[in-house]
Amino acid sequence: QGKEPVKVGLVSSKSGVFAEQGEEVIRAVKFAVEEANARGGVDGRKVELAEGDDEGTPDAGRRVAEKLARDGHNLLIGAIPSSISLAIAQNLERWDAAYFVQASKSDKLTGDSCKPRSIRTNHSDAMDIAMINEWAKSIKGNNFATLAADYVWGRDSAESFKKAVESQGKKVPLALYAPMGTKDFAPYIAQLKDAKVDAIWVAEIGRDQIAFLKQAQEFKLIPGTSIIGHAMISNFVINATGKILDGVPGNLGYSPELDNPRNKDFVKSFKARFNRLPTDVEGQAYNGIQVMFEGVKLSRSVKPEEVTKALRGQTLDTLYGKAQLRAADNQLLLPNYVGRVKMVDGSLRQVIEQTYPASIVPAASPLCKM
Amino acid sequence: MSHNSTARSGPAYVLQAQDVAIHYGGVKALDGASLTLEKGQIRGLIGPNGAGKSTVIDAITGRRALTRGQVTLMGEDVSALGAVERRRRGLSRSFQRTSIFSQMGVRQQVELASYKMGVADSQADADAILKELDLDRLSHATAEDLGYGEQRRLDLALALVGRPKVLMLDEPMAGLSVKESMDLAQHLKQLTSSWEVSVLLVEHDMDVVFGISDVVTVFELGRVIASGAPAEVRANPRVREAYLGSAA
Amino acid sequence: MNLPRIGLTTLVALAFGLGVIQLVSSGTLLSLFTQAIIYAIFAIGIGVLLRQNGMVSFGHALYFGGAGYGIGILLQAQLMPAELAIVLTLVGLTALAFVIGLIIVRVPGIAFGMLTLAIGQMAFLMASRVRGVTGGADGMNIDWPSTLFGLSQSVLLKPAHMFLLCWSVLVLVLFALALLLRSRFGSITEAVRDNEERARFIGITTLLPRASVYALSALVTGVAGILSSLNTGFVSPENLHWSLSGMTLMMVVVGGARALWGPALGAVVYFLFKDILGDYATHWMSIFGLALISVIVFSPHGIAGALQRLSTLGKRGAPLPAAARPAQAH
Amino acid sequence: MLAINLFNGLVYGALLIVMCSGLALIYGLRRVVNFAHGSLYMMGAYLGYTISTQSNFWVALLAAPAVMALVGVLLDRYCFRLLQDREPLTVVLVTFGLLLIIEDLVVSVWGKSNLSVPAPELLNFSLELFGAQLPAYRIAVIFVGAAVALGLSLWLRYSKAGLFVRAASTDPVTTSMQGVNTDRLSAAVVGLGTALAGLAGVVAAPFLSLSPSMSADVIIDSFVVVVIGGLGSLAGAFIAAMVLGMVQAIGAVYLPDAAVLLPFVLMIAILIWKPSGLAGSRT
Amino acid sequence: MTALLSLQNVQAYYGSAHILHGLSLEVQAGERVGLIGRNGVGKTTVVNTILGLAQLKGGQIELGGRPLLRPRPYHAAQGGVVVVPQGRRIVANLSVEENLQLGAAVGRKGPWTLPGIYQLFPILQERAHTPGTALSGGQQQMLAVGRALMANPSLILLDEPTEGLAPVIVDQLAGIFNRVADQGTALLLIEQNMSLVARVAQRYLALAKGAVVAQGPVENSHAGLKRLEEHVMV
Ligand SMILES: Nc1ncnc2c1ncn2[C@@H]1O[C@H](COP(=O)(O)OP(=O)(O)OP(=O)(O)O)[C@@H](O)[C@H]1O
Ligand SMILES: Nc1ncnc2c1ncn2[C@@H]1O[C@H](COP(=O)(O)OP(=O)(O)OP(=O)(O)O)[C@@H](O)[C@H]1O
Ligand SMILES: CC(C)C[C@H](N)C(=O)O
Ligand SMILES: [Mg+2]
Ligand SMILES: [Mg+2]
Repeated sequence: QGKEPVKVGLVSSKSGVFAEQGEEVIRAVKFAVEEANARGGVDGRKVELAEGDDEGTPDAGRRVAEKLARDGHNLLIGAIPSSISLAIAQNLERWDAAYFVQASKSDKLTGDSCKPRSIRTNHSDAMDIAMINEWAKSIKGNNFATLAADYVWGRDSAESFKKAVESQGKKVPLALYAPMGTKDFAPYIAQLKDAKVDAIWVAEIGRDQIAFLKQAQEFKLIPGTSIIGHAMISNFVINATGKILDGVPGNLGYSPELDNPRNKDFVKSFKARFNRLPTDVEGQAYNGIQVMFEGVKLSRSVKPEEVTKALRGQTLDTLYGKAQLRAADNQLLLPNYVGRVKMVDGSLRQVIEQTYPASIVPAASPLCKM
Repeated sequence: MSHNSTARSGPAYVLQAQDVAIHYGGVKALDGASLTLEKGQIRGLIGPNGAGKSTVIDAITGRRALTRGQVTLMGEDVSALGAVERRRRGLSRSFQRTSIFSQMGVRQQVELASYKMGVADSQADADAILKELDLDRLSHATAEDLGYGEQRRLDLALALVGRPKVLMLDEPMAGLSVKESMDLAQHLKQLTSSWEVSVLLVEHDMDVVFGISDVVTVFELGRVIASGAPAEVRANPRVREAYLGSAA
Repeated sequence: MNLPRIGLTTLVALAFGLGVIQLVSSGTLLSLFTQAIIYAIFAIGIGVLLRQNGMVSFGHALYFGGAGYGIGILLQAQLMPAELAIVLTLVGLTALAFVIGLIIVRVPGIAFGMLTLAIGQMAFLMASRVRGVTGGADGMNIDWPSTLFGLSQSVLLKPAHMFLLCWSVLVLVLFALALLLRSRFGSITEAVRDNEERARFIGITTLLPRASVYALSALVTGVAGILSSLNTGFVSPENLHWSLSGMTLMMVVVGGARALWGPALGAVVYFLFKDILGDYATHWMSIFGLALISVIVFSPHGIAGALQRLSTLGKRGAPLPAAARPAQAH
Repeated sequence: MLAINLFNGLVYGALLIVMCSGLALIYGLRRVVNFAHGSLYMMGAYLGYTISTQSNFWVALLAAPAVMALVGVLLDRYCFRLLQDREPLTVVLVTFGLLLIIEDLVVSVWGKSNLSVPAPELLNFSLELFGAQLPAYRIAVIFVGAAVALGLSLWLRYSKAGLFVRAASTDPVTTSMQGVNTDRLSAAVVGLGTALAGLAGVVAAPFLSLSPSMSADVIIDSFVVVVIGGLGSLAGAFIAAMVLGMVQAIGAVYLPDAAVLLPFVLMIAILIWKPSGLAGSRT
Repeated sequence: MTALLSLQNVQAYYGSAHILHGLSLEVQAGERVGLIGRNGVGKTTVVNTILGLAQLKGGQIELGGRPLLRPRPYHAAQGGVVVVPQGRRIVANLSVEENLQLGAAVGRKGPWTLPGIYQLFPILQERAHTPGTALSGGQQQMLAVGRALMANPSLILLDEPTEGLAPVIVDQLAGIFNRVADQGTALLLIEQNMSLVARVAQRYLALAKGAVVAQGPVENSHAGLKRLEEHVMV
């Protein structure tokens, strides 16, 4: 013993738009920390956890992250939206901290705003879109609308989708952005109905997507018009919306079905503890903190700078199998999955329909200069 | 003394209000009244409650916009000027309900008024005025801590700052004891001779009004119903009826 | 207070700041202090408006966040050195406030509060919706240059230095305000606040002083906004939101606006108690709400008012100095 | 599409009517701009949630406002009445303190996560009207708004208590001199106003989800409504609520960026032109 | 017999301003009392103290023998003592008829009903549905008196009811006051118009500096009037 502990700062949403996902992230990270401590710690070090509520806003997220980091819990993880991740990543040097992105997808994080001390362990928009480019060939219809949350990720997602389908000669005549925290989607639904498109690309967030789906059903927008979800067919949404999502396709950030020993272990111990399968959000968060632990082991240090440095360029054993952390932009190169919500064993859940290997991941953005 | 513009024949009026009227919607608070003040003159203004006495002061000093009419100060039409500008030109007033700066020091506010009136040595001027009104011992007190009579005198002090040419006093004796009223009356009389200030005195205390006024005007329902030397007005049956009631 | 005493107090206060960074080494504590001090300056801005104009603003975050966005946009454009950008932001903000002030200070009482609320919310909504330069709801990072006023960023951003900087600004703001409000301008605005009608009848035009106080209060709040954007390197629509104005206003009320330093005290008390209680009480909001109501009910002039009352009691042994209550004249 | 948007405007307007009539009533009698009104709305919604999960929505629709009425009466008795001689601004600040307390209370009891109340089974269908599919529940909301507006207007115009309320809103002292127990009247009116906030909360629950931010979402709009309508004027509030509902629903479609600003622009213009609001008589 | 209204050694304040200094007065059933005094001596404050609008900090107020410890404005009317306030205070957004109905708020039974009031003041019936404040000053005063009568009070406090009214109207009101009193309602008439006091009151109380300094019977004669005027003109 006697080694400096690993001090993790968990910044996530206990309130605000992302509270449901935040709860899952917190559960998964706590689970991982307890598990690690039970196994004698990481690199022989005890893991200490401190948490703060980011309230779903960049301002509060930045504030609690700073407090945690200054208190010494400077290995940060947990924020959900890209906006908070961006606000945190910006200040890592100032606070002497490192940050592990495990849910935010915006390309900015590994593009023009990339930082040596910020590492992404989940899929980026670029990775999702590369997959969707492939997959879009199989989507029926020629006319699409997009509805996205009006912030960095929603904009990124909708614009990328538009580019992807337009390059195949299809059209996106209507692009709507709803402010985060929108409760009443009725005006947007009216426009979507009016546009008479074949399918709607929905890049909504947290609570908002639940509200949207319910109201879309009330106004009979769905099931008449089909929906393609970006980061939508998530367990918490499926649970909250009942049958509405049955049959809806979308990308999948993680699935307990992934077939590799590391994941099997995780699913097993998670099931033993919670008596259910881990959700996609939980899987991503667990994966994120494992990467952090890996960095501690590799660097034999808890200094943020050293931990992140040691990880760059390494090939790691992850829930998705062996994966490389690309040194150019600190992006973990993962395979990607398209799935669909289906009835399995009497309950609705996501089922992987197609897996795309990590080889389709596009090259690192030239905008990233570290 | 009026160096420019509308020089008029007849006596050199310091102040002339012609056919001034103020209507509030349908209420004719002031309904076409004319008044003049000569240099050093005290004009008493009496009338029943609501006759428009305070309103005529408001009209002349620019506190309320005129519905019609004209106000001339030392030969110059000031009807279009704001209250601040009129005050700077020497048209000053006190208020029926004591109006002072309750959170400020006594001397501080008098000195400020003096400065604003462009008095060269505002410090000395403030001290002089405070002494004059016997408030000098209270220079450093906060106005809200003063007694009622002292507050009334402070109100008067603020009106006297800058040696105005015309002073309009709205019931300055209200709430003062008989002796205090008499002292104040003497004081006013003295001011008119030493400063040659002209005074419009609105007052319910008949003894005071008839005691010190050079001329007296009577209002009723926003109009002048009588005007003239005190004795004359006092004898006017219409006045007795309006002011004292039908039994008079 | 007379001039030498104000000067002396200022010097002592500045030295106190130096003392603090010698004694306190915890970065956490220092950054907590720094945050408290930034909000103290913000609160002083609101306090000045209340003290000199008797007006309550529910929208002062406009100038707090506005300063952040102003400096952020100027730095992004890279048209001028950061030092000039700071000055320009503050001047621009003050001018804007003056113009707004000319329009809104005519409106009395609660309606004024509602107006400030509406104007502030408009700014909030615009900043959230217009993505172009401001980054919309995501907020914007502020690219401070590597050196500022000849100091390198790494030196400036050390918690101790940041604290010292903010503390000194706070002291200087108070000093400047104390001087300004002792001057003729102070008397005039006080008179207008006390009795606007009477003020006109001693020759004071009342609109300009009121608008000036509004602009002054915006300037002070803007200074806090600049410091905040230096401290955090980030500004987002939340910095413009009415709830921030509201919370800061509450700090003002708790501290007491009669004394210039009252609001600052309120802010410091707010942050310290929040931090002390933070780990033990999840009910900070209720606690603060209750504290607020108690202060309003039992000590209308806030903590500062209560302290002042105590100290006069202590010094003179009587609630009212004898000199101020002489027997009725004659 | 216009039909749906007009419809949405009506729905939001109706909700605002219920909300703002309470705000206006309280302002009328107590001269208090109640910052806590949004929190009371939120509390009503959460109470409605609990009651409807325990029994059903219809019980919640009656019981939650009833509980809120009691809260209002207590609020008047132990807060507004004690502070009635203080400056109006002071009382406004106190209501801000109340806001903090109530929100914390709600979060402590119900947590921060998003709750939703399903629309009652009876209204869980859509109607085809004017060529659009309109959810029946939302249609019912419009009826609730209309019923509140009509009910309050008739009550104020034709009942004895209504006469006293109108009199006391204009001149509480004179009204009281005539023997009207204005203390009790105020308590009743604040109770009624609070109950209306609670009713708005319950009604909103099935179509706007419950979250701790729901109070902030609605209070500013409510202020805009009562200010535009003239503080304390019910008729003004009814009209302004409908105008705002329409502006928001239609603006969100045709002028998505400027629309959110329109109500504020309107409010600012009106306040500068007439500080007491459109129908306000007092300054 | 207990007095309808009795004030004993009352000390009253507005904030810290001490206005009534040990004032005592009593009004018995059916009495007509004049309360006179110069501007600002505290006549209205007597009314305000009974209504709880000025702070009662010493002494005692009784309504029909029942002590009024913490007076609120509605206590007096509920106890049968109704005020016709200085400045009339017609409620602006109510019609004439509604103003009258407001007067009946306490619901005391008695001779006065809406038709009765309309009979007394026909002009009010003519204008029943116009806003109360659209009436002329004299008509408003009639409305204020009518409103007070609607409560069927045992005592009416009239605070300068003829302030600002033309003499003809004053004469008319004097007649009405006498008729009302003849029907058994006691009056406390606060006035500066001594001729009215002389015509209506049976006895007077003169106020100065917040206390009763003189009292006596009223004679409706020239000499009696002179005596009354002395109390206010000095
Ligand atoms: N702001 C106003 N709005 C409507 N009417 C008003 C206003 N101010 C005054 N009045 C009315 O104008 C008339 C004249 O009032 P004014 O104050 O000038 O009378 P006054 O002669 O000074 O009486 P007093 O002796 O009571 O002071 C009164 O009928 C009054 O009610
Ligand atoms: N709300 C108040 N606050 C402080 N002082 C007041 C208040 N109202 C009246 N006063 C003061 O109390 C004293 C008595 O006033 P009150 O109104 O009782 O006189 P009054 O005899 O009715 O006079 P009037 O004949 O003018 O009606 C006056 O000096 C007055 O200035
Ligand atoms: C959970 C997600 C909807 C969050 C989103 N991936 C983001 O980057 O902001
Ligand atoms: Mg007057
Ligand atoms: Mg009176």
